[in-house]
Amino acid sequence: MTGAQIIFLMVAAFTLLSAVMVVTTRNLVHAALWLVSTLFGVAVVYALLNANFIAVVQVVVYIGAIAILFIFAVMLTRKDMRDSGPQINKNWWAGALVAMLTFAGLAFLLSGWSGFSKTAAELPAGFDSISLLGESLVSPEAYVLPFEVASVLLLAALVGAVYVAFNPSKK
Amino acid sequence: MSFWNDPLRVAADWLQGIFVGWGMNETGAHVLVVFLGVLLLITLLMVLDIFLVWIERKVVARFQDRLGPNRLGPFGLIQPFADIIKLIIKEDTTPGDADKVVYNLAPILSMMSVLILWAVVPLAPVMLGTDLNVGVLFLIAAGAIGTLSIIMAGWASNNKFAMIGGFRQVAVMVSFEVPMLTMLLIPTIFAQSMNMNAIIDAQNVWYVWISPLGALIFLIAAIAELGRAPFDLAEGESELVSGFNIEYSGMKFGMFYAGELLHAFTFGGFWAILFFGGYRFFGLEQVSPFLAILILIIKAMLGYWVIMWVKYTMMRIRIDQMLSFNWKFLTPLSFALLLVTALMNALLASAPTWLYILGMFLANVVTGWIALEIARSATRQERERIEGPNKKVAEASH
Amino acid sequence: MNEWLYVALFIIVGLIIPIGAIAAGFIFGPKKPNPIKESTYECGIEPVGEAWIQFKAQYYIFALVFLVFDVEAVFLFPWAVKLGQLGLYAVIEGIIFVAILVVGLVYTWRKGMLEWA
Amino acid sequence: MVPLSWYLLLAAALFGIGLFGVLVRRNAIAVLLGIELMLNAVNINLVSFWRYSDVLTSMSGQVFSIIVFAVAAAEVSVGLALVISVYRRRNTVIADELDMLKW
Repeated sequence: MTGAQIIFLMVAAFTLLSAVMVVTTRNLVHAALWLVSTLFGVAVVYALLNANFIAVVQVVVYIGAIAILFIFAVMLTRKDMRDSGPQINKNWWAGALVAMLTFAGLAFLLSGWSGFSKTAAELPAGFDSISLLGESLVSPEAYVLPFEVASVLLLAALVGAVYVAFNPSKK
Repeated sequence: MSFWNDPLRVAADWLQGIFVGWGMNETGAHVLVVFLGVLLLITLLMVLDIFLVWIERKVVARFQDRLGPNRLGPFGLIQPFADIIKLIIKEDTTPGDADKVVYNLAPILSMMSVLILWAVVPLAPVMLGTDLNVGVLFLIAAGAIGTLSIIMAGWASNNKFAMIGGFRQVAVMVSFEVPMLTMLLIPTIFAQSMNMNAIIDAQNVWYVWISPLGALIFLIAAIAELGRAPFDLAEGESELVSGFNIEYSGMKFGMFYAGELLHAFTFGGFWAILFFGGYRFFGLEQVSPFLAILILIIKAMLGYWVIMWVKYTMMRIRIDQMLSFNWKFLTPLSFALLLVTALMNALLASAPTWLYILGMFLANVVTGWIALEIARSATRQERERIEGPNKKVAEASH
Repeated sequence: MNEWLYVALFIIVGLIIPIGAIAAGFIFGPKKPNPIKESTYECGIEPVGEAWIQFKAQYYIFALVFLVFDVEAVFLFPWAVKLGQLGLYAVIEGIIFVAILVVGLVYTWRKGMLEWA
Repeated sequence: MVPLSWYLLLAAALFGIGLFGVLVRRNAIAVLLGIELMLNAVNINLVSFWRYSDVLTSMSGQVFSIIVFAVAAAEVSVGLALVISVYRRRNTVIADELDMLKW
């Protein structure tokens, strides 16, 4: 077992443990904070994959914005955060079964695939992923249309969310 | 290669030799040496932080025509150490209703979010920061952890003032992050890199000359991000009795306090790196790394001094004014400036250097002037709407 | 990968130092808790009610607008890195991208959602 | 070196946990938390396929994962806005109790 593998296993264990806490914690603010630690673990996974930009964007967007939005939303919808009553459905075992089956099915499907245990090539020296990323985001042969459409999507989300959350007809 | 020219390399090689001599393998020895280096840097920063307390108190005293600490040691220099001892031997109370784990985690994360910023600071030509090709965004990522620590502190204290203070602070921090992100794009455009080392290398002309407005907006956003006056309504001593850190005492409060001061100094440093050439000063940085570090510290101190100057000159503004100022003025202005900069950069790409600098400078000045004129006419209309259109006429007839 | 190792070391040391400082405070400080000392501070009077209450919806709006512009800025970073080598068409793409989102800001503004009231 | 399978299994496990959260939690916000986990699992797959592909210079994997960030942001903002809106009208965020469309 090499150093990279040990680091990966530690990060994966941390991520999955936090993810389990996200779906089982009763207190929703705690669940949101566990989500933050899961997301941080995922960011470390991106860093292990040499995707520097994605890793740092994960922290900026998910931890810096989405997690904050979640915490705000929890505060806005709870008069008392120490919520009584069950947090989990009566038939939680069915959900657990479906989740297990999904994982087992995915693992089974993947294990039959030829590229399953592929190893990665070394990054070439001086490999500049950000510059390549910038090029593919704006070049007409690559992804300029998704780039602009993402802007439209964000606009639609902003307008929609503002309209839905604060419809003045109900005050 | 002597100690004078490259102290870090010499010391690292020497230490690595010792560790390898003890029977460690190369990689382990290297990691240990880097770990010790990081520990040394952060310890020095904490010592600097202690002196920042003294500097801050002395400067505010001078601004307010007082003497400041002057009893312990020469010029009161021992005073901050006495403060530290006081913080350590103070009883560390935890509110009974608090959420203990989150409550204790918040000050640690707050301090960490400041300390990790130094991972990307280039100290001298031979002491570059981590060669991270996303260095500029790293700044925002660390800030995200800081924001999170404040919301954690505010929520976990289970105190109304802490809650309101924490929420306000987070609302302000996230709002001003938009202009800050936009202004970070400007050095990125000029240097064609997000790497802090590359940004310093590319600054043959300080970026403050080609983007003075950008430097100004970055400073304003940084002050808001730091939560210092005039944007300090999270603490708002007179309204919220210290805000999010109200329930903290002893060293936990000390962590928030020290973190805030070091954060201000660090942002002074980033201001210097992004817009004032970092450690570069007319080639002096090549003489010795010690001189380069001194130049960087002086520049960072100047930036820190400007932040203090603003803090002790301006009064606190209300949260609605602050958010309006950000979303209705600063954010549109920073987008406009970004687009103007991008456009001018493309148009002047083949122009000689002096024309490029002049064009950029003028474009900035014109953008800022137009923005000010629009803001002025908008506020004039607002004033007339509130005071009534006839007020001026009535005053004139007196 | 190597560069993240340095960042990881900074994170580790950045956690050790504050934990050490707080631990020092814990070791050297007196520990005499009592219910009054541990009660929530409310300027000297007895705490009234619960602090974990429902909050103003306006906070959500600002976080929402921030989230959208945060993602937008993130999209612009690779664009900015490459801008110097790409010429005018990339600049125009960036202008379109920002302009579309500014429409959202204007909409929010016109709806009066940027007011703190 | 870590083989690709490890990353894929991590992503699959994360996806399963997220799915469990979506199916089982009663609070609508907690359901959205589960969806975030699933989106992250997808992103891990995209990035690891980029890293393990033979053509590293083709940035499709990273571009797609950035688009997923935008989608996640849009999803969260509209989803939480819906939750807040529903809470204002019905005074609950428990998904089981939001059964107006049943009748």
